[in-house]
Amino acid sequence: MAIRILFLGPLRDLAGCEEMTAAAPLDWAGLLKLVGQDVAEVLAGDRIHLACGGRVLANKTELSAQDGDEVALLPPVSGG
Amino acid sequence: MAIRILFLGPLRDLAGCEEMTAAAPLDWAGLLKLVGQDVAEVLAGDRIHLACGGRVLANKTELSAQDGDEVALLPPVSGG
Amino acid sequence: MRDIRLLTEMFVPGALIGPFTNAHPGLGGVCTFVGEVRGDAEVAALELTHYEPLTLGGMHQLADRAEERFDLLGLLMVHRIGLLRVGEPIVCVSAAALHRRDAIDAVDCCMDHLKSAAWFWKREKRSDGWHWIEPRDEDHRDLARWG
Amino acid sequence: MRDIRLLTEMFVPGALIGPFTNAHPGLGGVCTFVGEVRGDAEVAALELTHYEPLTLGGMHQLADRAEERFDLLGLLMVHRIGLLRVGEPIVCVSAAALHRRDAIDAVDCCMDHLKSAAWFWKREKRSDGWHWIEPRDEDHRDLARWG
Repeated sequence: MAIRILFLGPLRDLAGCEEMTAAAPLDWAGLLKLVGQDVAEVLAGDRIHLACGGRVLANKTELSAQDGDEVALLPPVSGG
Repeated sequence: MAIRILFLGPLRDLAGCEEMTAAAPLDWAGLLKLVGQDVAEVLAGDRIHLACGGRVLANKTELSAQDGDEVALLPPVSGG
Repeated sequence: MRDIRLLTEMFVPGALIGPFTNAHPGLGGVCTFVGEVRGDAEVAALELTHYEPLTLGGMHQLADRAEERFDLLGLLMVHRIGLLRVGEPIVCVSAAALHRRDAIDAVDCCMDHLKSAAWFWKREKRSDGWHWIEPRDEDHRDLARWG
Repeated sequence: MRDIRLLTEMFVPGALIGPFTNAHPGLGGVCTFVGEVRGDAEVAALELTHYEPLTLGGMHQLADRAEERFDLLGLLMVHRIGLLRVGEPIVCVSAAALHRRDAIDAVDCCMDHLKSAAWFWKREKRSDGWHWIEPRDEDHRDLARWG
């Protein structure tokens, strides 16, 4: 098993795909390199949240994804 | 025709009746005399409104009821 | 669409809200409040009286102000009078709007006014007889929010 | 009673509110907000996506906070996902309480959070393709009211 990276909402347009796969382990620096420059730029800003293993990270730069983890990039939401 | 005086809500308990009749014309001083001391006391306070001919008076002491008018004593409301 | 009614008989809010909502195609949101006679072991019944020459006119004036203040597509305001039992609806206010803020605030505002600034008087029957109910201080504070 | 659901198919709010209300005998009031896909000549459809591992859990956390903050007898929170047409309900929040203030504020608070603090993303199909919708500044201001 590897790490699944998901692009939610409008990020999937920016990433050009809905998901990608990465080899474990994956940290913040590794993620920024993987996702391409456009996504990396907005990801570095404070409007994108990061979830790993079903939990939103309080500090996304502390990402430490292991084999089998799902990493989700969560842009600003709009429901209701 | 005379003037009908109505006691709304809790005022009907205080007045001991739901309505009474008065000879026209009727002004504020006349009303106070007519309704009995208990009602007159609360009526003089600012929690009781007065309607005459279907309109709430901005200044109840300016009451000037004519033959056929209905005068309503309106205590604090509670709906909903 | 404006629908203002005084009802002397038990009503079913859902039977009003469905048609009210459907009457406003294109709406963004509908907010509805239904007030019922609260269950209380002490209370056997509630009686609502009003002053007919003022009541319905006053509700229309309240609707005028709500429609002026909020951007509404429709406003429904239904109030019971007469004798009510626990569980029966007393009041139903519903507002349809393009945006939720207008719908929610309109309902909130109308309820505050119906509670302590409309021509209704309420008394409840307890084991020791009838008791008149006055608005609570909280009701007056709520009302004061709308200036 | 707490009833939190994510629905993938069209729903009829009235069919939820009736049973929800009846499940709380003794209540004083029920407030309900229903949000629908707003009619707009430009918009052909709306699509709501979510992040499944977070969405329902997040709605329950929101319900926890609402139940802590307001004195509620029951809370219903239903949100659509998937493809929706104009006029279809997107969201329905209903709160039952002894007093109207708790019911109205709980609905208001939950709607503000669902609008701009729950894990949903919304885009609409216009003649020139799909457009993502972000919360308006007003939505953020509304949310900030709850601290």
